[in-house]
Amino acid sequence: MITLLLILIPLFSSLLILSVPARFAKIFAFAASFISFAVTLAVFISFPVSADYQYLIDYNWIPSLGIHFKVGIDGISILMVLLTTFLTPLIILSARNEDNHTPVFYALILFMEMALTGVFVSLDGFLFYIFWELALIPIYFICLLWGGVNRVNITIKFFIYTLTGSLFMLVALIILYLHTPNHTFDINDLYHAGRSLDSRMQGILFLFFILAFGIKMPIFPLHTWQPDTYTTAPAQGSMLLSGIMLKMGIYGAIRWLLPMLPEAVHEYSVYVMWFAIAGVVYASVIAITRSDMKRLIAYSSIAHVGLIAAGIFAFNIQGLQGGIVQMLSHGVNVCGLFFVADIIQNRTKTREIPLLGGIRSKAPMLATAFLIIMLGAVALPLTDGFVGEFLLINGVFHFSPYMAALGGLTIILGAVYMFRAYQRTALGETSQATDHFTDLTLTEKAVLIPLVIMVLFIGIFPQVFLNISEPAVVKLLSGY
Amino acid sequence: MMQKYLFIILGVFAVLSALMVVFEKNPVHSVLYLVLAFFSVAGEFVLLNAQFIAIVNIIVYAGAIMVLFLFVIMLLNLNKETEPHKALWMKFGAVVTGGLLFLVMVSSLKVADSMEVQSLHSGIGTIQQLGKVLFTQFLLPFEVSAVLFLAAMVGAVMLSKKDIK
Amino acid sequence: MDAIIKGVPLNWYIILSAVLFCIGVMGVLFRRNAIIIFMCIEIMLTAVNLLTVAFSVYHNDSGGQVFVFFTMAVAAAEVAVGLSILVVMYRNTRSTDIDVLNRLRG
Amino acid sequence: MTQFAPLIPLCPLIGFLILGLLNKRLPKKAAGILASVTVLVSFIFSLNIFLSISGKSVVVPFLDWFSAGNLSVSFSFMLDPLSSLFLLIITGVGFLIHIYSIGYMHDDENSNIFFAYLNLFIFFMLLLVMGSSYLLMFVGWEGVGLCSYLLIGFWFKNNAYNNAAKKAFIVNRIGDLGFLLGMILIFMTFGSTNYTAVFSQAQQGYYPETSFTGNSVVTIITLLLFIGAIGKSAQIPLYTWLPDAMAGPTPVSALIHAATMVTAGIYMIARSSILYSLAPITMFVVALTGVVTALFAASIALAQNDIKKVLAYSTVSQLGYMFLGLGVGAFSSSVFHVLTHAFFKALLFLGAGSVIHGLSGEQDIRNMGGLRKKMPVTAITFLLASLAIAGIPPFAGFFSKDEILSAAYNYNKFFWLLGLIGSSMTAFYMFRLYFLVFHGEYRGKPDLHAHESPKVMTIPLIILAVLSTIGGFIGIPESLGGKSLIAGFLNPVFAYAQHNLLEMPSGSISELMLMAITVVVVIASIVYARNKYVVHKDLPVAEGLKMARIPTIIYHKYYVDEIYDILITKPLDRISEFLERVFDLKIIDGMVGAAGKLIQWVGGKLRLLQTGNVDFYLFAMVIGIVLMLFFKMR
Amino acid sequence: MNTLIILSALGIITLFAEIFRFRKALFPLILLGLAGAFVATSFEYCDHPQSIFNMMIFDKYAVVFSCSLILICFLWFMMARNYFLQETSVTDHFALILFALAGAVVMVSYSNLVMLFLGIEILSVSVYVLAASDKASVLSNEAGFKYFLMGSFASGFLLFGITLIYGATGSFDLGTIEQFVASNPSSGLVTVGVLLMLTGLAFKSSLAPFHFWAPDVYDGAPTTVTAFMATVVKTAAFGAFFRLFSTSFAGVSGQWTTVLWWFAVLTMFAGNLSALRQFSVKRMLAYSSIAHAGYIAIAIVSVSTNGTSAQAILYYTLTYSIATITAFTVLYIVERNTGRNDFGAFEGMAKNNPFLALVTTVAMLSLAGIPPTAGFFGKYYIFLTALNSHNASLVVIAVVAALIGVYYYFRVIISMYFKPEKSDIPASIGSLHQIVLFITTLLTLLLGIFPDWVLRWI
Repeated sequence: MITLLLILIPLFSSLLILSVPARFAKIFAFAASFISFAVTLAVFISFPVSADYQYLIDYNWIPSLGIHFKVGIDGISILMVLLTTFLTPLIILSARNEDNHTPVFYALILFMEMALTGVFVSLDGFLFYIFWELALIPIYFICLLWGGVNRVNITIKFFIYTLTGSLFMLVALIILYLHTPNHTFDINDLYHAGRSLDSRMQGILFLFFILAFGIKMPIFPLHTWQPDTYTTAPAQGSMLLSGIMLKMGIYGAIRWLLPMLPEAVHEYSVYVMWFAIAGVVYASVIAITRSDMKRLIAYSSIAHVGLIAAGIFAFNIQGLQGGIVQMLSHGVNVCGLFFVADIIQNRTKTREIPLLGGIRSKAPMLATAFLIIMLGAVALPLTDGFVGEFLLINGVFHFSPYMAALGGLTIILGAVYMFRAYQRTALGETSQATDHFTDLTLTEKAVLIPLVIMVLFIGIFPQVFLNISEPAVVKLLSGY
Repeated sequence: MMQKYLFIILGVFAVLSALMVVFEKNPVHSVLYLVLAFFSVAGEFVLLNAQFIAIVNIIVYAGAIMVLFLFVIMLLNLNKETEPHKALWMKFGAVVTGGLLFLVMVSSLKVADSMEVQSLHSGIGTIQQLGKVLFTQFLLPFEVSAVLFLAAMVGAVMLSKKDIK
Repeated sequence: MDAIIKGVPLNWYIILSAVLFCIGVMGVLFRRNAIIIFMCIEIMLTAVNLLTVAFSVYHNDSGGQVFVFFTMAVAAAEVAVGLSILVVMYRNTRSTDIDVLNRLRG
Repeated sequence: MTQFAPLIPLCPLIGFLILGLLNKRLPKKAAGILASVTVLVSFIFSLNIFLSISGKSVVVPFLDWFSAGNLSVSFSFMLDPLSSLFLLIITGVGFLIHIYSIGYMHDDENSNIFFAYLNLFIFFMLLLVMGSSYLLMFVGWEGVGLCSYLLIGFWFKNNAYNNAAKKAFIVNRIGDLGFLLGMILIFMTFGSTNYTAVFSQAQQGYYPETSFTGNSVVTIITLLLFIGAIGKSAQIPLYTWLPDAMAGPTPVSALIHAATMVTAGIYMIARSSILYSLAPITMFVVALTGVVTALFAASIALAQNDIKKVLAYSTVSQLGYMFLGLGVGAFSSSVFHVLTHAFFKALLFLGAGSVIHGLSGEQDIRNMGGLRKKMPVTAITFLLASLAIAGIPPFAGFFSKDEILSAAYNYNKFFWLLGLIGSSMTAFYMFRLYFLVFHGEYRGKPDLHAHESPKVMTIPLIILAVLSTIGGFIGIPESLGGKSLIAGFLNPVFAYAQHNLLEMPSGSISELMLMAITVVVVIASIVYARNKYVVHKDLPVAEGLKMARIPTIIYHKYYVDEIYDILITKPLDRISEFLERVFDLKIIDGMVGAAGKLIQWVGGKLRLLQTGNVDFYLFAMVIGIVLMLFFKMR
Repeated sequence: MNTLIILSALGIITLFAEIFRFRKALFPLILLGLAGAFVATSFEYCDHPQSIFNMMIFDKYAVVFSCSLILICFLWFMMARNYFLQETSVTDHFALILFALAGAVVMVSYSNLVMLFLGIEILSVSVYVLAASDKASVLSNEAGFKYFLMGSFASGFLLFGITLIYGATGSFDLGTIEQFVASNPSSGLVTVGVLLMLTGLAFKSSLAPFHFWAPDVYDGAPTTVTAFMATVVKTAAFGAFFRLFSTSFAGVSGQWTTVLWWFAVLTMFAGNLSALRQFSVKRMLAYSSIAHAGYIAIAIVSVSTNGTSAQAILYYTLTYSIATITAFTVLYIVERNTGRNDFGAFEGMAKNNPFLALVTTVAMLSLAGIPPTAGFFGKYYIFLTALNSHNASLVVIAVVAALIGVYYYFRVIISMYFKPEKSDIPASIGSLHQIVLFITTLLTLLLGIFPDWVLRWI
């Protein structure tokens, strides 16, 4: 029942919020998302160390087609749901009153939360697809209605780009469905169907799936929607997109691709990994000279996700566990970074790094938070990025040492662009733009402090999360 | 054998007058050639021992419909001078296309030579037989065609009447 | 059956009506005057009727001939409607030339 | 006693947290004292452990960190002679430098943060040496890198300093990647990163999980780890960050960039002595890198005019000696040199800091001179330290460096010769420095009244001076009738490695010979320096004036920074721009865009097909039918 | 059968309304009558349908399609009432619509080619007139004329096809034809007959290359009539199409599936690509309706090997029609208030009338096939059907086409949320429109979430 609750709370609150007076909308949305978080946290704390799906709900949704409303939580899902529900209240909180956010804005965010949660708990292929697509609509509108310059073209590009992938995934899912003996979309049946296919067919389906997941993540060279979209989207949109939504792609690959098409994975994942690793270097190098803060973060995100992708496609326990924990930390980090960028933009009306500087002397708290989050992003040990990155490189190393070495370049290049950005924004003398910079407001603190705490918490106590996901990952690997 | 000669003669007439409908520049002449074509086809009907259809063909087509056409032509005062002409290549194209259609159609219709039409001694074309079939087997379509006529009537009236503003 | 009273081969009917039908089609493509085009369509319908009757006799089935009634009825209804549309159009454009009708395009 | 081991790193961490969170709410004095006390407490614990360890090796578990599959990492601490010695250095020298900093930083507005950073650094450094696995070492390794970054860029308003800080971090990271990969390979080979597990398996020649065969994997591992060491310990080709790191406050230079952090590379190789001893190729690479760096850096130091830069290159050079020692298999000698170097180099930096403090920030030795009278304590301690580093018996540096050189002699005589040249250069640049600063006439701004530093600064100087003078006695070699206490103390750690390496032919006669040669050469250098700078009052050429070619090259540090800039930094920027502007936006996104445009274009053309002419529509229809029938015609 | 009687009677009563002057009561009466027809039809839903004179058969398929048609027509009436109130000959219009509906019902329930032909003609003749019904407008004339000219031309081919089938089988009865065809699959007469009938029906359902009439006619006809054509006519055409090809001609599917395959591909691309660069929303919707015909054709292509095509077509046409009604209602409102129907006319809608913008958004999402709207499930089901009969390449092509489609549907959405200086979109709309928009939007969403509500009936 609780699984359903996790979907329904945001859904109903997203509808209810439209009837709430505009000035209470934000508070209402925050409260609703916070309740979701509290519920998730309760689930998380009481979560048994087990490889099985918990809180399973199986409702015969479309009987004639074997489509079930089947949701359940395992060790991997709960972490993703936790990430979603943890970040959503913060994202809501981060919205600024002066940016003219109507209740619709918050409704869209909550709706998005619902869809994302749904993606992470679905155990039915069709349901998964529905939620997958549902997540696209609110973010499209968030970007379209509250985005920056040239948003029309960029958002449509984003939409069609991602839809391209997902439609091919739909085709793949249908093909799998047709291969199930009694025509169902149940995940286990799909697993069996996928495994029973010959390797050529598996290869085709692999391609279809990888299109969807690769675009969503995004993996080089399917990434070109992403920098534009992140840059144009409003801060909350960027946070949603990068913090949670791109995890859909990785999660999808873990849950719906890797165990399903073992032969194809065995045969083709090496190509995916090479692309991903190439993306790591490629995006990192590009990030070095980006002057727009959000664009820089966007490219950094491609780099990080590339490593995650490579790690999970290595398909061993270190890679997967690393991928999972890195998803959490990347979510936290990138949200933090985007929020910092938003704060800076809000104060200075610019995101151009060369125009900034000296923020640390005006806003030490912001600078400190920025620093800590950035350290998380560059994977300093004891911050969240390290454990994941270490495990990921470890996983990739198992697969190919050269790939690991190349992917490991991220720790160098990451430091190059992040420290460069930090130096030019936070350090040095103040510029014209930052002359009247003020430190964090109460709300901003309320957003940044939890993020900073999470950066350190995940870094120091990653086992809290790894323990939960381990049985599920082992089960995936054993290919039950 | 007689039947075959008659068939050929009537057929040639029909084809020629149909061609004249197409190629005649004066609309009124076209109508008249069309009537001729209908008569030829009616002859073919008779040859098939379908006298009733033959009569109806003449009455309905040649009589009613053609007259309607004539009326409209008169009403709109169309004649040879007002007749628009297509470019020569389009005309050529039309002929070629029509010919091609004929070729592919006929070559696709692989009918065995032995199939022949036995028209003598069959009473299926009589009024009695047709009436029986029409009002039993085909009663429903007969009724339904009333809706068709009603719709056509209403439509024609609605279009033709002047709006009262 | 007696060899002397052998009838016309079915193929002949098929070919004749195909010829007539194609002449109708050609006419539709050939002419620009809407009325003539209507007439050509009538030729097509007649060709069909001829064939139907031939088949009806061949199969010794009255249904075909009844079908011809309906075809004629429909043709009549269509002509009525078609001509009234033509008249309405003529009121506006003063022409029955189909090539005048190209305001709607793209 | 060992159960209190976790407290050793935790004390400074607590100090950091308190300082960091309270920040300006804490009075400055209190901050400095608090920071120092936490380190003092750690020092006391460390001393305790040092005294009680006596060759044992104890692993103290503390906290599980993370695990994935068969990889499991916990925060547990390893106490053995090697780590306890390092603990002592870190906490001891660290404590002194904390105390010194109270005086040095007393008028800086952000001094509380400074102490917080220092405490954090001590924490990470302790973690580095105490960690019982490579992964923990890596945590400390990266952590000290961060602190180094923070402290170098402590005066964050100055972008030159920030650049130096960034450079330090990034260059370090290059090495860290090597370390990381080496560590992963260790894990893959031995199924663990815990020292005990790794070393015991390595000793038995047991490589359960490797795809490489036997020794070559160890060679790769050790080479990768060595890359890490190169980065952290500023060896060729990654040494360039260290001179720049002098941008930080001087206590930082003393603590991090002389006494402790930069020796982490030495520690790592010493710790991995078992692995290294199994990889002779790596050993040679280490030795070669060490000796070349020693010579190279020393030569640069000859012509530097910034007091801290000279010391920085000197540090690089000395680290080179340590690597030489490691490479030739004299692990304990290297560790010994770490110890003595910590004393005298810290002292030198603190002395330099005292000078800078006394001259209100002046760092150029051309603007100094004659400070002996104004700053007597500083001058004397500085002289002692210079003697120590130059290797004049019986000062600390003499014993340690000599051990290394004699080991090098046994390993490869050419290396020894290079080392000898290096030490003569060392003696020369140190005394050049000493004479130019403390002797002769004052050449600085006339209105500046140099003064001796306060007690809180001079007392650490004195303590360190004492240590620099007598510190060498714990390692008097057998050839001089000593017992080499330190070698004995460390023996349990290095026994296997020493045993594994070829037995070195060591005759005490030749060793004494070598010592004599060294001392003579060094003294000659000092005399030459005195002759040049005191007697002839020769001064370094002022900025902008023409120099001879070779000095120019040396003065510009062989243009290595510029070469790196041209070869790496600039191309990287250009590639970055190219990739975004051309590859990303034009090619990849261009293709996506072109697909979109193509579709739009086709759409635009296709709609023209809808001509509006019924003619055309009818034709299309009939042709469609014809084609359809044609293709069906069989 | 009752359906047919009720509808025809309703049409005749409507005509009387003019004479007996109860025009005011007419509209409620029609709605009531349609509701009655709906109920009457649904009562005929049973497992063992009775054949009516061997001419029509109200099996499940027929009943469900009829209900669907009546429902759409009901919604259409609610949408179109205001338009025809301004007209003088409101009763004629309504009567014609009802007759057309009767024809449509015949088209989905025939069991004899005669009835198919009559049904098509009843529907067509009414719609020819309706398309031309705005007599003062040249565009409307042109639309009506083009439609008529090409429609009767196509009827000629259809008839020729029927005759050839008759010639081969000796019967117009679907069952007899089915049997004959199954035993003589290689008859030349049958092949040509099937292909010519395919042509005729492809014309009615606007499949390329017989689709050229559609954009012009949809564009020129009065908006409400266009709505009718895009919904009822299209549904009926596909209902008829499928009924014939899934039963009688299933035995020779090899003869026509390839052809229809190409038609489907051409249609999807012709529709979607041409829609990209339109200025008028109405014309865009016309092309979009062509594109949708392409998707539905996929289900017919896949007919031979599985039983889900009927469901797919029913679901697709119904949901497509509902979304189209929404779109046309909004378009009609926009047209009436701004006098324009280009994309620019939609600008500012989100600001002036969020409700209108919302329902349009839902409709466009549905047309584009984005979950959770019904349009998505329709596409899904089509894909499923096609993949089930191993038409994977067709599905991939359809996916590409659908992606192109997203672009122009989203243009509408973007226009609405674009804020111009000034906009003529009214803040409030008539209550009838509000109701119809509410119903269609709700249906679009609900059917998207619970497609079984529709699917389980066939």
